Amino acid sequence: MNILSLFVIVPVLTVIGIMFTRNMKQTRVVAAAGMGIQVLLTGILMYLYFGERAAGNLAEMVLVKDIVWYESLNIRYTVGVDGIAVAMIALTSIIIITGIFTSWEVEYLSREFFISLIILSTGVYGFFISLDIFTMFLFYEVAVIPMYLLIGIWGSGRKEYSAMKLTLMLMGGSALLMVGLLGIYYNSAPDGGPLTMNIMEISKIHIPVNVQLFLFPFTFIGFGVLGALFPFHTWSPDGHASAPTAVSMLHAGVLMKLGGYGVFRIALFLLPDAAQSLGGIFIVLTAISVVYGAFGAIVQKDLKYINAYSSVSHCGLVLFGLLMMNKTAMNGAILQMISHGIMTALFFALIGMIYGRTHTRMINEMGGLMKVIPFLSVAYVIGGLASLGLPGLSGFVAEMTIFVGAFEHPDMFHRVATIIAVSAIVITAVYILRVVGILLLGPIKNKDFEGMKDAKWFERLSVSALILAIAAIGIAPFWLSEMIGFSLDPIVSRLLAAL
Amino acid sequence: MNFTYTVLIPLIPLFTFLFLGLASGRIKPQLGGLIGTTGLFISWILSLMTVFKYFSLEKVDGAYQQIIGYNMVWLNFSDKLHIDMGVFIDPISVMMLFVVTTVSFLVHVYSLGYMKGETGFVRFYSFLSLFSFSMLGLVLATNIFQMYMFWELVGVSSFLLIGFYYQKPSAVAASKKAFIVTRFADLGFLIGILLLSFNTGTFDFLELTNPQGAAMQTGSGAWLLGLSTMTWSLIFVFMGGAGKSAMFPLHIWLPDAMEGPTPVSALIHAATMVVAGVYLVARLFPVYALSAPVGLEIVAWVGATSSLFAAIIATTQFDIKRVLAYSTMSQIGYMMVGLGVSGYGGHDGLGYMASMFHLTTHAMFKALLFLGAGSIIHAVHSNVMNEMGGLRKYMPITHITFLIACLTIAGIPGLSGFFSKDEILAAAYHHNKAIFFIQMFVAGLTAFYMFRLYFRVFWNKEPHYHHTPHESPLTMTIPLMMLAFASIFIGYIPFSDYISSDFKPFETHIEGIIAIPSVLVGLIGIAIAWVMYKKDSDLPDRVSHGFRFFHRWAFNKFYIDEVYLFITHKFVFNRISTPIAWFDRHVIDATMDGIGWITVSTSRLIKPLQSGQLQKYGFVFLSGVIIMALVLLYAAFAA
Amino acid sequence: MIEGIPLHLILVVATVMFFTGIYGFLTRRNLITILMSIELILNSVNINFVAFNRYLYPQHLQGQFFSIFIIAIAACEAAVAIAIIINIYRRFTTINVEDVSEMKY
Amino acid sequence: MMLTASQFMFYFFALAIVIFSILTVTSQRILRAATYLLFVLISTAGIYFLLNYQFLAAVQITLYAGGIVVLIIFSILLTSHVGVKFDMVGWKKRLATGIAVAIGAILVITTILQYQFEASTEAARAVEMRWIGLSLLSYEKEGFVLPFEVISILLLASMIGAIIIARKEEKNESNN
Repeated sequence: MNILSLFVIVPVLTVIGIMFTRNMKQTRVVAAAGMGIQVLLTGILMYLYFGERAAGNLAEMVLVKDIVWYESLNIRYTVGVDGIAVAMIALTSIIIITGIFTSWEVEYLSREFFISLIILSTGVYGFFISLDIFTMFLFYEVAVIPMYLLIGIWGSGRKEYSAMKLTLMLMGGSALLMVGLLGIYYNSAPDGGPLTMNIMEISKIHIPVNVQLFLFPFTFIGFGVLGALFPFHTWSPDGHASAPTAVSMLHAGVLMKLGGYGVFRIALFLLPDAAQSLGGIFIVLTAISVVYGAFGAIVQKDLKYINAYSSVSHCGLVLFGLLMMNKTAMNGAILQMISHGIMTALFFALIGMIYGRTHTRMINEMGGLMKVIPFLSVAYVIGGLASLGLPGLSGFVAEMTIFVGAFEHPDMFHRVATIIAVSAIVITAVYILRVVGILLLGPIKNKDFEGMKDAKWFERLSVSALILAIAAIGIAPFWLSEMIGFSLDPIVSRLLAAL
Repeated sequence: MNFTYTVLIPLIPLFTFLFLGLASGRIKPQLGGLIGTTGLFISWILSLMTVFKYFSLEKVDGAYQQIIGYNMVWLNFSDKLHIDMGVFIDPISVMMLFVVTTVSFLVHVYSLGYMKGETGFVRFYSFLSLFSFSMLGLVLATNIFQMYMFWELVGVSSFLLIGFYYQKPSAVAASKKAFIVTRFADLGFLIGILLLSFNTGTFDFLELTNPQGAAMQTGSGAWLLGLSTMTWSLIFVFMGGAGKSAMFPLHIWLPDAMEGPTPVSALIHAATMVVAGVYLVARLFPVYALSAPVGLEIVAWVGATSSLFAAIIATTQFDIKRVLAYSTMSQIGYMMVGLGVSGYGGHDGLGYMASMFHLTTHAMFKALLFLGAGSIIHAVHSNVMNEMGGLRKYMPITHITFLIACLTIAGIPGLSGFFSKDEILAAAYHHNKAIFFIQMFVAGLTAFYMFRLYFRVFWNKEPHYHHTPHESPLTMTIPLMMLAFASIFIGYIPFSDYISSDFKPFETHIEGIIAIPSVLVGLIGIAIAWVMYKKDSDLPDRVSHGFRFFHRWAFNKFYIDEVYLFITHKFVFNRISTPIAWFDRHVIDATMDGIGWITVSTSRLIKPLQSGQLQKYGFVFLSGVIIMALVLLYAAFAA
Repeated sequence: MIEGIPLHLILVVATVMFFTGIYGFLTRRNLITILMSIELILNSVNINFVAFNRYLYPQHLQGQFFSIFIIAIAACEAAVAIAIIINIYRRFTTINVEDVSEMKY
Repeated sequence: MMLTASQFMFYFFALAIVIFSILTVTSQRILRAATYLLFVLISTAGIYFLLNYQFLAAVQITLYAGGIVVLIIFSILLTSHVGVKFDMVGWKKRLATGIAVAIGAILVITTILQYQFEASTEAARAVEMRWIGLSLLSYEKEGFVLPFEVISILLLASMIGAIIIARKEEKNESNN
């Protein structure tokens, strides 16, 4: 059995297992066990991956497995990973397990909750391992749909509205994407011969430039909606504000990364000529995203809104880095995906935990939490510092790689765009410190808060795991950056050839 | 010679930080303090070792060598650009090692007494360790990016320490202000680094500063506003340095930073972190001197302006820590002037040497002043001058050491401040007369405001104390005495034998034409202070009334804070952020909602057609059938 | 075969009955009267079957059998329909079709 | 012109069918409507008699007139107040439906009248009860065992269905 398929099979088995459980306690144990196996598998996968590379396997994708499942359209279940996919899978594993621990005490329909959550993760895993655009798209939809139920049923506030908005906007993105993907498929054999959906095969042929120019906006915007590209980002604040904690974590942490990953794996890899000629327009949009999201976050009052806008800014930076289309900046963009994923998951986990204690998310109604819940507050400060790019934490590594890479461009346009994006680091500091100052520091505002309990064991576990991941990337980025960099070579050479 | 062990100098504080940070709340406070202090003590010993070892090395061609003690690639950007982590040893880094570890160690010891019984004692020590780690990492950086990283880390440890009393809103506001202002400056620094690395293709100090190196030749063509890329990048880099060193107009955070515990002010906001900007310029000095003289000119003028500006404000303040903060700013202005008026190589590099010399002496006497102030505050429980007076009787050791520090800063011959300040003035005299006169005037002002402080606190009228002030414990007075000792004697080190812009020793001598007037100016300042403040009188009020317009401006710090407040609140918050948030909700989001609304209303419009009433369907069905039949019949007949 | 009566006439009668049933089906609001209209429709069909059988294929019996089956089915339908009607009445205390719209939309 | 007896009977039944059909769908009193329906069904049975299908006529009377109409009347009594006039739908709708139905009827009738049916000349087969019974159970040509069985299952199913549907929910006390 190919280890990659296990990443999809184990969640499915877990879901089946959960169906047989009787109460919340059993359910969460089964869920945690299943996702624990995923973490273990991730470890094995990394070992296998590095083993392959150490053994001198220089293929772009390793651990490839290919099964035809719909012959007449040549749709295949093709899986395989490179360093980037391995990194994304690791990110997913970290976040899903911490997400499960964060929702340790979901009591309302807990079985259904965990089932939806795990189906979502199945989609995400499937997306990252797929090499066939149809299978990839299928898993993409599998990841997006449970979101509707998760927000609509277990959410808070205007949950129906938000769930509907989020799902519809993402579906709209999917519709564009479908056009792009089918366009790629029907142009996958310009010299006649059988059409193919296999990414690696399509990457070897050259789709006519005028076709690429037509398909690129569809593909880029299609994935860009999920990556919170300005002006298609408005699902993010409402969706995140209404979603339950674990869903916000998973959504901002992993699902938004599907957008970036898709842009990278499909839009840039398969349509390099169009990427080179249309990149400029989208660079403007992403640079706007970066600054705009940061400014938007400054005046928000709801913790989740602040974080959602900050996600817009950070994810904008991901797309920005990718569009710079050189190895350093793209490396930074992938690092930023991972870094932002963990960081934002940490934030949402903490916001959920704070909300569970104070029953409000309005920063003006809170204050001085550092005194009452020191563990959570310190974790929040660490998350904030990572978010504003403190060296030694993951955000710094990612941002600096993007900036240095982006600045390598000899032309003025890219460098001015970079300077605009760089200026966001100050704005980020402003909104992070504003929140920290109002929320955690100062005197305790509400007498009711004085009796609050600090984190429980499962909360400590998930928060510590996330902080550890942030610090590990921040302190020793070398191996991760090398792993990603190696896998970037084929796409970068393709993009350069298109120049 | 092997310098690998120097890695330990920053790493030991890192470990104590991690240990204390994780163990905070689980170990006894005193034990935590001792662990932190011990860690720093080891670093201090190692630093002293390094100083002796390094300066006793064989010189090559009469110049000190630059040694990479340790190096590893930390993050690869591209083939050329990579961040390294390492230890760079050359005269100024060794000098800074000595300064940082000495002051830090003494502050650690001092805090054992000063912070005793405070909640968060262990947290305090872990933050101090974090700061020491970051500062040492900054000092030892082998490349500009490593420096930037540690630069940010000192920024954050400064943030944490200013906001140490996190339940006090003013402390929180001050810490935020410090972080954001320096962050804004760091933006300039980062852009400078990006420009610099883009031109030269390297971050490495060795390559950047090599006078014969390739890096020096790049980016010399005019680019923007007639200045070369190199000049621009160095101006941006200096912006970072100016922010961290509280140079005008990025100085506003420093006085507020005095909200932090006093030992922190001594360590971070007087002796070490704030001189990082000076150190940064000194580090890149060959580049400034050889490829961007305009940048150096800017450094000189910014330094001169800041020192004058701060000295004027210092004469009007009543909070003793704020007076010291403005004095710090003014003295750093001196150092910047020293660098700015310096040339490269030989005796031309006098300013460079003087600036480093002043950095060292200033670290000692300013730390002494702050720790002395801390001792006073510890005894009186107040920061404000009006609630003090006549303290010389109660606190003899503090009094004597404080007096020594005041005499040193006033530039009285024989004490260390005299030598270093004199050499800066000499360098300025030979380079730029206007700056020389400004600095001369500032010297007088310095003597005046320091002795104003001294007389107000230790002489003058005794206010009513709630409980009699008493001398501080030994843990606090021993560091005071040690620093007083250093303040007196450190000036006798022949600095030019060790530190120079081109690593080659040169001769210096005191020039009477500069030394005599400067001493006179200092004495005049002291005399005025003696007349006005030795005894309680209404003279100061009358004087300030005489200059009331000017006094009011100076007292309100020339309203710079208000300008900043206007920019941040009125402009960033109300004119940018709020409209953007509004725009997002009411334009972009509304568009998206509008699309949904159109869909829904279209659906509403056609919904009645599917009423669910079978009879309606039946009627439509029947009509349809009949119409179709008629049409078919008509067609049949027509055919 | 009725002496002196052509097939057309029987068919016309059945047609009138059929369309009357349809009219009732479309205009009545009461479920039971709708059911009665349906019975009319079925009945007219029966007449047609029988008439065709008698006039056109008197040697066969299919028409008659179809009528029998239709009557049986009509009986089933009436039974089930009335059960439903009674149930609806219990729940909504009305059997007016326009008032029973809970499951709509 | 003299009418033969059977002609007279036919016209009588035909007129009754038309009149009572229309009354059935227009009467505002539900019980009367049911009664008119009964007359329609009995008249239909009369036509079957005239056509010499006695068995069918008997079935028509027993099942339709006797069974279904009684069922309908029962349900009317269960669900409506006797004698209550219920309101009709709006006149516009009635008019529209009437016009549509009239056009349809005219269309169909003209079509029928224009078509020349070829009346069979073969001798009519005698319809004996025994013969009907045998045909129903026969599986040979002109045998109807399959529909017969299907109908029987349908009857069973609808019987069960009717019971299940009409039964009160278990919680309520049963009065059946």
